[in-house]
Amino acid sequence: MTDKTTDAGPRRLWFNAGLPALGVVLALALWWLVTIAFGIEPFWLPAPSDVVEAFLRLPGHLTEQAGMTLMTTAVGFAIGSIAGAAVAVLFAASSTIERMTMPLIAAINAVPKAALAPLLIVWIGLNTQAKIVMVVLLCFFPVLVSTMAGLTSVPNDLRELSHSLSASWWQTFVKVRITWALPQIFVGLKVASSLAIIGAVIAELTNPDRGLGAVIVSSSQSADTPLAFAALTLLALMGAALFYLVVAMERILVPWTRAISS
Amino acid sequence: MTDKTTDAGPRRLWFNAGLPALGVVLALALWWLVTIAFGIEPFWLPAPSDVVEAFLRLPGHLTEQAGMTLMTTAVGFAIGSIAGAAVAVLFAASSTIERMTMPLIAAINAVPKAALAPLLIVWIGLNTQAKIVMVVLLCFFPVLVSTMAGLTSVPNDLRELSHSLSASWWQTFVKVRITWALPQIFVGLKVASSLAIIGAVIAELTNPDRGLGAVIVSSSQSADTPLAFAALTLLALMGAALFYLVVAMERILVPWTRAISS
Amino acid sequence: MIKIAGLSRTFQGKSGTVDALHNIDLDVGNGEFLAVIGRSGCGKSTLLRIVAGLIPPSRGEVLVAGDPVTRPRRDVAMVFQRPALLPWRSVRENVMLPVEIFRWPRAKHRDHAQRLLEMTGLEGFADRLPHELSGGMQQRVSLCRALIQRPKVLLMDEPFSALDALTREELAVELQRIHIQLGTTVIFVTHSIQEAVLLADRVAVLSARPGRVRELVDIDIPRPRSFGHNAHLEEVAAASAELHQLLLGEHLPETPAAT
Amino acid sequence: MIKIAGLSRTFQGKSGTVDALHNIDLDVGNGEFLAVIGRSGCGKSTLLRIVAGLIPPSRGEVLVAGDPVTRPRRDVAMVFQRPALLPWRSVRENVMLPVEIFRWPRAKHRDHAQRLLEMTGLEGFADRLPHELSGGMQQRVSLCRALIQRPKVLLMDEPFSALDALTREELAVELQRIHIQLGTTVIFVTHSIQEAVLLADRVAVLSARPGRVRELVDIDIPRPRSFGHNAHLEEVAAASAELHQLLLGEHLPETPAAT
Amino acid sequence: GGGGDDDTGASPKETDKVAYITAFGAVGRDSFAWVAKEKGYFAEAGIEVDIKKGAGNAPNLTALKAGQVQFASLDFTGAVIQAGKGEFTDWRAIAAVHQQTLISVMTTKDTNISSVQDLAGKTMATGKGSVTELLFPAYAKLAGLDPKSVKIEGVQPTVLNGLMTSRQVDALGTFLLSRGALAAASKKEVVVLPYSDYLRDLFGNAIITTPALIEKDPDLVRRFNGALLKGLQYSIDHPDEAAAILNKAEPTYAVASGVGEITAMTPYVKPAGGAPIGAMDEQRVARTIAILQGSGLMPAGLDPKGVVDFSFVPKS
Ligand SMILES: Nc1ncnc2c1ncn2[C@@H]1O[C@H](COP(=O)(O)OP(=O)(O)OP(=O)(O)O)[C@@H](O)[C@H]1O
Ligand SMILES: Nc1ncnc2c1ncn2[C@@H]1O[C@H](COP(=O)(O)OP(=O)(O)OP(=O)(O)O)[C@@H](O)[C@H]1O
Ligand SMILES: [Mg+2]
Ligand SMILES: [Mg+2]
Repeated sequence: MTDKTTDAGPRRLWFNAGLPALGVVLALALWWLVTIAFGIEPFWLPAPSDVVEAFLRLPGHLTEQAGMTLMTTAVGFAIGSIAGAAVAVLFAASSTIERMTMPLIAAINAVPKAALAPLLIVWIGLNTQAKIVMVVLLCFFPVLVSTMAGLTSVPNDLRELSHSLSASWWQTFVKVRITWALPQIFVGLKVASSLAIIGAVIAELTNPDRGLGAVIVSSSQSADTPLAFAALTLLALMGAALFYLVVAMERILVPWTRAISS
Repeated sequence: MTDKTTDAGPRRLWFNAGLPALGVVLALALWWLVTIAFGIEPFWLPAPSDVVEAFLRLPGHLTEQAGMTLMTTAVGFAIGSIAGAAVAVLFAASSTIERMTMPLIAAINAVPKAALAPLLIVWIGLNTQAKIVMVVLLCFFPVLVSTMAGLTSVPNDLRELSHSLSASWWQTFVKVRITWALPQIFVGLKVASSLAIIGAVIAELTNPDRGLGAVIVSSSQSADTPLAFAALTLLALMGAALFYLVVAMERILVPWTRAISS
Repeated sequence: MIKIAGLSRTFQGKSGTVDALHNIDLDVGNGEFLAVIGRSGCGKSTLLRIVAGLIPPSRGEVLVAGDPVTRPRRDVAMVFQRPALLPWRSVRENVMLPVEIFRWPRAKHRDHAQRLLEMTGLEGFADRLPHELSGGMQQRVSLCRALIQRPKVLLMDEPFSALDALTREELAVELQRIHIQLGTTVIFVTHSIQEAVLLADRVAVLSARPGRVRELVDIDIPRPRSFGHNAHLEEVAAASAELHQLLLGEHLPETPAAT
Repeated sequence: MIKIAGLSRTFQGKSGTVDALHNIDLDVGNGEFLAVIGRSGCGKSTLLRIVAGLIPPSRGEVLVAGDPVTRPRRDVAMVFQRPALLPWRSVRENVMLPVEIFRWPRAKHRDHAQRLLEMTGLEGFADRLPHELSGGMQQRVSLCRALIQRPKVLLMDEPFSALDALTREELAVELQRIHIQLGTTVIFVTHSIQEAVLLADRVAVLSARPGRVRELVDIDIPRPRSFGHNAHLEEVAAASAELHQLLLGEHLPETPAAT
Repeated sequence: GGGGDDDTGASPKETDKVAYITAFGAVGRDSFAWVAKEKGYFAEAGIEVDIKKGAGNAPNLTALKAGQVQFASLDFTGAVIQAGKGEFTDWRAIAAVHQQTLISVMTTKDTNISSVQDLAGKTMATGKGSVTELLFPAYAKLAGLDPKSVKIEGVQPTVLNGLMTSRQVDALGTFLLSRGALAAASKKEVVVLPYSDYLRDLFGNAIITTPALIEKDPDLVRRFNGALLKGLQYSIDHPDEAAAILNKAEPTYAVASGVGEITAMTPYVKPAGGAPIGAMDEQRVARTIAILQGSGLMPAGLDPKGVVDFSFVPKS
């Protein structure tokens, strides 16, 4: 349970790096096989080799565009997550505010962001800010919902403890509730990490001046599916990287959860 | 803490219905004020009255389209959530499978669904199935991540208990882990409820043959912003309704969490 | 120091209400050590929770140092029946929690924390997380956390229940010392009649459902007392027998306790 | 029935390792009642966990009914130090959990569950959720949950620690009855020397860190025993004194225990 | 799929089922398909048509290629570029909807832009990678303007009107038929500078199908083309009725907008010199290709017959 004596180095490496690599290799093989076995045209589904080739046609350009998308994503993710967590804190502080605004937020959140993208451009302009706002809009809600859930899941034991110490609301919050909520907040962050990338690309599809979204637009205009897939693959890599960055942060910040639960 | 003697009927009603209503009214008032105070034209931001008027132009048609969007949303949400939970169960059963496929899923999930929409149409066709698949794709991940988090958060006490009873993996799962995970699963479902609607509309924007997405497309073609806002408002209502449906389900299914935590 | 007047408390549940406490009147003098005994489920923890200001009474009121209790006070410390440790804080940091919350200077209290850990035999475990401790060790940590507050009033809910006889005796001695030195008023819930006789000036015997004060027994044995020295063997035996009888007496309905 | 040979267990933590148990040899006969006492943190719970097959030993092995223990067995039931109740199940449903898991017919065991709840004084709380119970009541629920299994081997980790003297005595009597009637083999961890003397055929006294078997003490007092009847007062007093002395003896380093 | 399954094509009693995709959504310029259906022209020709709403050239060509539709309407010029670059070659035009391209520069009166030359130093927004953007250099050169003097912002077409109205740009490159929408949005008088003023040889929308279907069932293609063009003729003759029919299919699209679009496009539908509706001639298509090649938009070597099957095009 709490003590894993068998977790030797090589076994662990295999588990944490070998298996994921194997999974990726298998998926690539399957993809390749499908394209060959069914003789699928690159236009419908390019083979991995076509995608690699497309990437190698413009490695510098693609990397640069990926970097731009990543910037937008990262900035928006940070702002959106902090905002989501902050509003959750506000709601935790005042259930009156929560009751008044949560239905509105749930409603607004259901408005398709893709439909809002043109409005954002009109309101904010043809610039990076509009793109970041899009990312923020997408990241906000999952972090809000998960933080709220986490903050209200503190066991009564611990609540009574901090209450009995006459801890102020803020002290209870900082010393008990936030830490207790962390595992759940990370659920929201994991979901938001993927949505952040999606938000960045939606914004780039609407105003395709830069980023991998722009690459997708121009490649779809020229029916260059392999290039579009190269961009999508870069986005996927980015998504996995961001996700596992969040997972790594979780391991560092909340090691104790794995000790008290399984 | 666990015993709320002050939770009288009228107070509760005010809390659960009055405050949200107040919030909505305030938001509408603000919206109206802004449009009037700054003299904003309906093309940019129609006043609530314009939106109501637009709705009343075609109440039957809009309701019907909303119904279609809701159908797609509901079916996709159900399938996506069940699939997400099922995969989480699979991952809980085999950490080997999890290690092999989770990075792939995280990667694929970061691929913008809007960019996939055209491909879905190619692969599946110009039909409702393609739309449902889009919803499923969006709902899947939050439910997966939150269910995984929930299933691995069972306290060691309870794990040891079921272990000591030689409960089979499945019994432990059904009698302990799933129930324990429910509060966290609901976090995923809440996030997915909004994403489901977004997914349905993205699909309808790509193949605007029906639904509120199609209304948005056609109203943008004739620069009929009030009509677009009427559709967006219906979507927002739908989102809030779906969200609170999930909240209500949570209250019914997991009343005990509020008793042991706060 | 503590005045409990007409205190009742009921709990509303889905399957009916429970009368946990009924019409409790109790005065605890300044510096007095009151033990509370009673059958499991008779409302001892509920009583402490109300005195601590954690839950409101259904009827009646509680005064601490003359002020009605509406919420927890910083000069009242509580040892809970369950350890309630923060799982992410080391033993030392758990003990230091009240210091942080009271915004006392950390440096000044670090030594105190260390002494308390030594006193409870936990000095080797200061840097471990709670889940690495045994049940009794966790209970001792929560004891240290209450003692570091040097409270005027100490409310203790079966603080030694998970400890072996020896540790229990050692800590009982320490607790007496603290009680005498600092003049702390203590309400001490226990299931051990021996412990009650050893430590208390008075013992409140509660009857069960609804919890009422069945009897208040004065323990007139000179301090310091200990299990080891058999100076007052007879008085101890007599008091123990009386308490035992009182607890047993519950079987006979409505019979006033007679020693 | 239970054979423990050369058993050691260490825990690896961030701040060093703990030798919880060191080279334990112990045989528990069929139908024997073995009490285990020892200071808090000496490894009693760890020993039970290893015998129950919940955690593997670092060295040595445990045989139950001749088979090496590698995982939990259905004929071995465990009462944990903490109640470990499912918060969403009513008291009755918590007690019925093993019946469900063993796929026994529910109807046949419902009465048994009801009898156990009556025996432990919980009949009025069958439909309540665990959080509505007091600490001692929760402990009794977890006791019922173990007893409903009618196990061949019963491992009990301080099962009466949160109970008042009276309830404790009543349940001790019931436990003896069950032990004699069903021939259950029992390992019973306790901090109460009195309880050990009352219940056990033999008492294992563990020394602390690393936990070793300091001494095995036979209690040769005829059954049924009880606190009330003072038939064998002298033997009881002698055994208690011996155990007390053994526990105390730890203070003198490396001194072999002598009675 | 499902279209033209009938191998023999002999039995006239059997109705053929086909799917057709409009150029873009359900708007006035595409109303004729619904008119043809509503008026029973398709039924007369023994065809049951499923009308789908298109989303531009690439999606429509994709749908055609995937066999999800058998016929499509789209911007001919853009499609030729895509064929010339070898991106989509499996299609043939069988009739022209608009004899002249509808793409144009559009702005509002208050910008004081009244001719192409006024665009120098200004910013113009167009659909990213759209024909409007691709042809702008050729158009500007013919109009005597240095294309580099105009800053082009490529965006998603849906944001164009918003950008113009909020004056984040000075002009738009768009279809002239969206004039009404821009006027409604900006509440200003709209100035239109059609590309066709200088690029006279470019067609607007065309109706296309696949070479495979032409091969397999030329009769079906002919019947479909005839019925659809009949609908087109009826639409421009009766714009009010056509807009009303469209409104029935798409209630959110106002009748007035439909009438406006149909009337606006009428002059572009009727061929010069009395040729029948839908006509395309090989010389003009060749000149189109030449212009596109000359602007470096595609490599040389595309034959007009590779994009138009003239055997189906209505001739005078
Ligand atoms: N999961 C764990 N990780 C690290 N150390 C542990 C763990 N469990 C127990 N220990 C250590 O092993 C030793 C024995 O613990 P155990 O719980 O068996 O004691 P115990 O005899 O049951 O004590 P108590 O009477 O207080 O319950 C203790 O020093 C404890 O710190
Ligand atoms: N939160 C609650 N909700 C409902 N009933 C409760 C709650 N807390 C306590 N009770 C009931 O109140 C009564 C007294 O409980 P309390 O915890 O005060 O008992 P106790 O004397 O501390 O018992 P123990 O010695 O077992 O700890 C019990 O019958 C219990 O069921
Ligand atoms: Mg209690
Ligand atoms: Mg223990």
